[in-house]
Amino acid sequence: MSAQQVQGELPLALVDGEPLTKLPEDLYIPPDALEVILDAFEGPLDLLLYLIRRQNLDIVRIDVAEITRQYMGYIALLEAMRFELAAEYLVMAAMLAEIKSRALLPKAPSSEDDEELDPRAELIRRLLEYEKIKQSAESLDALPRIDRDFQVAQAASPDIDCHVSPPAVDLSELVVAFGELLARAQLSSAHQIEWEPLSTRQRMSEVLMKLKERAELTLADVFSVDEGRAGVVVSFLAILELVREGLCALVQAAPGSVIYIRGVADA
Amino acid sequence: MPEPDRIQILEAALFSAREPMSIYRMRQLFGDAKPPSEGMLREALDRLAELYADRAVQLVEVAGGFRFQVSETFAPYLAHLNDDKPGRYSRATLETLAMIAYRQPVTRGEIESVRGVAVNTQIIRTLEERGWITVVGYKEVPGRPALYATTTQFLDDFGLKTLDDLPAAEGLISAPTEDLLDQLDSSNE
Amino acid sequence: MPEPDRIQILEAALFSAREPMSIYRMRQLFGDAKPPSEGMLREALDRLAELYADRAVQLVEVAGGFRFQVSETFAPYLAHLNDDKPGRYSRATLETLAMIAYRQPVTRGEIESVRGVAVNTQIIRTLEERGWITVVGYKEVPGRPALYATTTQFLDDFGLKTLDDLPAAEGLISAPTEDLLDQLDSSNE
Repeated sequence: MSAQQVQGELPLALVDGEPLTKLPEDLYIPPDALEVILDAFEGPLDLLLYLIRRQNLDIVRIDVAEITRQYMGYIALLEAMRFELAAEYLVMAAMLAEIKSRALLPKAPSSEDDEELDPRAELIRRLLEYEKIKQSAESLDALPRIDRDFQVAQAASPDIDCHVSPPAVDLSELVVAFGELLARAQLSSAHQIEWEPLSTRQRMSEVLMKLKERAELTLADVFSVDEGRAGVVVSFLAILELVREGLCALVQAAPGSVIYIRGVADA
Repeated sequence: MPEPDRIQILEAALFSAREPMSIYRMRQLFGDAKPPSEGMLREALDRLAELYADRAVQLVEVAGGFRFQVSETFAPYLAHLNDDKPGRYSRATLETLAMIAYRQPVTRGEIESVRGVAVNTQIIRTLEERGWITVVGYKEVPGRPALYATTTQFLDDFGLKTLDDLPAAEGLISAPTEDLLDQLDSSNE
Repeated sequence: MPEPDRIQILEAALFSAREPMSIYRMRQLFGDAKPPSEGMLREALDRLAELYADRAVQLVEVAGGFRFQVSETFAPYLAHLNDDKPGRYSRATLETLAMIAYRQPVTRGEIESVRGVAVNTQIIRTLEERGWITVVGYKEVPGRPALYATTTQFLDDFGLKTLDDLPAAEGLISAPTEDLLDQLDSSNE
């Protein structure tokens, strides 16, 4: 409190050469905005930039003490609300605290061989650099982009083999790709999902493909005698799975009458 | 550029479309306000076809609607571009194909959730054009996403009789991973 | 139709191509006999561009070569049709892309040090799969981190001919920063 009052006597900052001695009323972000903060900011530099820009200040003229106070207040609020803070925010808090404490110390006689970086200058350099990237990201996004702002104009080609011959794929490549995918998925997912045997999934696709051609199928359309018992089981499982996933429906007019399989879209 | 006229709007749409465009779709171009009638559209299409009379692309009507197509005359020239060596499919394309082969019928969202990255439309298009995958239905969830499955041509091209002939990737992969974990565990002790 | 002229052959090829077509590829169109020189091709391309001056599609040159594209003017109309809207990119993704575009070749660590936050692996993969960035080498420092750069496709997709066409690149050169820091130093004394 007292620190803030002392701060109040001194010019907080210079705005276009004019000393600013009073804090603008809207300096704090309202608490209800905190819920979006972690999504809204791309890290501590982004948050600092926001705080600085709210005061319409040049980055090079920032009042570290004031910015530190606001930043800390922000972090404290976030922590109080039990947001899980990325470590980067805390590192920045420590850095700001260090700069602030240095500013309070009397300035040591400048020595030529003092190679140590002035942390305030370093912070300003990083802020300036980050702001440039932020702006260039915005201007990059503003450029007309393929498929979003303009389309490639294409016409159907004559029906000759005029396309570059498509790449050949070896079966082993496909298996390796899938294996890698699974290995990666295992790393990111805690639970293992049981999948239907492939023959069932193939049969599911076949039933769906048939349903594209015809609105409804009888069970006889799906079961094939020459596949034997195993084929019937596979077909049956496929239909059950499709019904479970809501991809088709079983319809029967009356008990004992023919059971139809219908695509859900047409049902 | 002044406000685009009806002919130009149709021209833009026809050149961006990957498939023939029906009159019904063309009417959608103009929003809900007051879409032009079929007669007005056909008139504009006639006019557009005239504009391209001397060009290398022609506006034609086919079964699914209208499209621009490059005249047959140019086939021999285009064939010269053919000599290129075939490229390779990206890892993303192979993984997408693998997901569809092993997990069909599957939506794009499901592929994305396993892969952890968005699936580019171009990848789906490439695989469709290659004749390896097709849309077999739509899932009854919000947005009604398309369900993809592999085709007979996929089986043929990979020398498979049924999907069951696909090597069991689960078995192949989990084993080495287990081994690694075992090794890791024992080295920790 | 009489024997097609050079302009029409280019027109046919450009409308059949999926990617921008380089002058080198255009020369291949004409077979081995006596392909037109680059100058002759550029002349024909100029003439072709004029023919389309009032049309809804325009001939443009980008990094990878020439292509016809539907002008932005029509985006609002086409939006009425578009069912799969191209995804928007997060700020984190755009900032990472900007870092790579403006500072290439650059390591992930360098991106992180400027952004002040860790760069998510998925962001890098998304950009790689989109074909916008690629690994061009490894930095000779401990850990040999990958060096990322943007691709020709990145330039093509953003309608640019070279990296110099990137907007406001001056702002990213470090000179102004130095000046400011000098000022700062002197004002402190």
